[in-house]
Amino acid sequence: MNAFGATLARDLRLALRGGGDVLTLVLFFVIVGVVVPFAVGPDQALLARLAPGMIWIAAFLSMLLGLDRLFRPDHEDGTLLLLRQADLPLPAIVAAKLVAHWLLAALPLLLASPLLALLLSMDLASFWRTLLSLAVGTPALAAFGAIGASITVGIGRGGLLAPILIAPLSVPVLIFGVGAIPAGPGPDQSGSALLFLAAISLIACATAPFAAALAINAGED
Amino acid sequence: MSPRQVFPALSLHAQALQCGRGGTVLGRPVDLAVAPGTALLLRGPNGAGKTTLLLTLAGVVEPLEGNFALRGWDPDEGPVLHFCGHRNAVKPRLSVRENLQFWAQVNGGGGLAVPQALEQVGLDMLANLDAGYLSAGQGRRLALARLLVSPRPLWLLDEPTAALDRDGHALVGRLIDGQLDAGGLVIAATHDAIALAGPGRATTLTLERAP
Amino acid sequence: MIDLGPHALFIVSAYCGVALVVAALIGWTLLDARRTERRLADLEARGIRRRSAGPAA
Amino acid sequence: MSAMTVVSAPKQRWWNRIAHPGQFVAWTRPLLWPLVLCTALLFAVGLWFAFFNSPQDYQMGDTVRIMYVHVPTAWLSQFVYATMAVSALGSLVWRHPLADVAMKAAAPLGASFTALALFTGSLWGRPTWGTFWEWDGRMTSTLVLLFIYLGIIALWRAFDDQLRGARVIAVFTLVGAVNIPIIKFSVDWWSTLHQPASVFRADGPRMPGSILTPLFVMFFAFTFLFITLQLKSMHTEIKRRRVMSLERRAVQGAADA
Repeated sequence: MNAFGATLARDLRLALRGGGDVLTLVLFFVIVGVVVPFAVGPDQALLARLAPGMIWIAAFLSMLLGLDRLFRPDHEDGTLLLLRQADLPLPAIVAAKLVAHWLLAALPLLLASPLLALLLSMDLASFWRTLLSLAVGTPALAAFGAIGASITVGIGRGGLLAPILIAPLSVPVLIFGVGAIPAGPGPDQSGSALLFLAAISLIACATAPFAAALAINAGED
Repeated sequence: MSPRQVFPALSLHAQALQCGRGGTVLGRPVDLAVAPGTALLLRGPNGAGKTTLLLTLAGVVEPLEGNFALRGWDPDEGPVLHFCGHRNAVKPRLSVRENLQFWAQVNGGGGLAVPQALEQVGLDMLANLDAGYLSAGQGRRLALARLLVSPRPLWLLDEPTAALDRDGHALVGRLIDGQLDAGGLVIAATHDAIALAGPGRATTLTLERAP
Repeated sequence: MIDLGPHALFIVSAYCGVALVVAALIGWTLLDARRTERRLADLEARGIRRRSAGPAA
Repeated sequence: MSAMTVVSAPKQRWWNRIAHPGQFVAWTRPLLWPLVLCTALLFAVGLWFAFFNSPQDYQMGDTVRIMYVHVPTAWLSQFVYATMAVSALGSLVWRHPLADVAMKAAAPLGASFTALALFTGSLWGRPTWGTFWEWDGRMTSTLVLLFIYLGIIALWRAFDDQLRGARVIAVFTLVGAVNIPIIKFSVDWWSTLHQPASVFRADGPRMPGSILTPLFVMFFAFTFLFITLQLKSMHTEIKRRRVMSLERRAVQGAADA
């Protein structure tokens, strides 16, 4: 298995064997969703209208939470420094870590979203649409997350800073993400929103590894 | 001993290389000429810039002034060096074998197979143990094993004998000898003496702190 | 003052806000400059000669 | 064996040597006072025009006078980010020591002008739109821009080693610069989607000459203000870096003694 596969397999093995890392993210996702009715009130119609936005906010927050695990452990035990001397250029290694991050942070949320849809009394049609927009949008969140994590890896207590940095960059993803779910009055532009979302995801996933590698190299050791 | 892996004749030359980090100048400008198949031992007090010099040669840190050149290595043959710093880059939750296999795959094997490399550094009995249980010295041996699984001409070692016992020192000597036999270069920053086979194989450079 | 019409309050408070922030910016820049120059003078007075080499002259 | 890889310190190209931080301070210090006078003059003329020599707008009456401050600050919030992006390129590609200093000095100024643009915008919105905050395209993207500025300032404060931090922050500045148009587009799309399009557009396309002149004068006044403050804080930043290296040297000296 070449270096790309090795990095991907190692990250997956570390997280799954690491006990509970994935589970905590899913729990956080569900809790953010469950808290909404307490704050907004149990009125079914209102919840149904808010549901797509709330699921997206829950996914957005829990992906921010999983950011610190991306580069910091490797930086602290010296692996990141050695990965620069690997057979594969650093952007490719970062791409492998990005894929692992999506599999560990975003995929579990997609699998857990039916539970939230049930709790927020979403109808089946808009649930499938939400799932689709999440699947298309979360790679962009993972890509921006990788950039944010690589920038703050060099800072001692930078863990809190990455979410602040990438929240503004993720505004378009949220807008088109929720926009891709047809809801309520007004012109139905969910089709075009989904296309914009896909475009942003593709651009982000294509450029993030290079930007992240550049930030890691610029950070020196 | 290590397989006869003949590297192209490689030599390292530096002219008035001034290293530093975060804008602070460390040590004095350094002139180096490391002939193929020889080792360079860096001595000097703490803070004399030994680690920074190694990081500069590894291309991680940028030299402030002067330059260094690696003659005899074609850049598109891939990475040329191994850096072995204070941190062993060992994942506690992976087993010893998995750790080494990862490095073999990432650095592109070609050297010793994983079991033989573990045997060389005396960790073959602990192959299935989680690396978290290793002692500092054993972790150091695992880091050294990484150098064996994917042969590279230039070794940059930062205190390789740290946390190692007496036969650990002998092991380091043997590994460096093996590398020099294969025509590679070794630059090691170390406080304790490293016993090499021949006297002529190692030159010593003592760095002092900046004035 | 000329008559600023019914919404005079908004106009005046806009300009006051701008004046306040600009004054704060200028004040902070000057304060920061003076403080750094004083620290620099102290350090150089204490005779810590900086080696002539080094990029950040 | 001709194959050889040479790694050398970034060779001091001619404009690196010329714009050496030390020389930069010496060369630009004489510029400071003329700039200050020029800014003061521009502001005086601008304010006089704004209040005493321009008509009311036929629709909005006197509230149009807020535009003389709102438009320049809004434009500056973009212009300062553009200068930061250019400095980021200079710092990453040519490793220019002054680029890091310029980038760091510009961030707080950009944030302040963006905050001013939002403040004056909401004050202008109250009489014209009836609410202090209107989620319209331009205002919202300015708000997001403010958060990017604050993120960059937080980054500068988080890095204890400024020299190493500069290039990492340059990467983020460039990533931000690439994303700003996307954000602007998505926010415009979003605001038109959710809001009936009949919102009253505050500044009509054609503005009579008498309104344009104060706008231009204030425009240059604010730009000169930015340039003056930018120069002054760059000088301070260069001195601060010298203080830090002297302090480190003092620590090393103490360790020797």
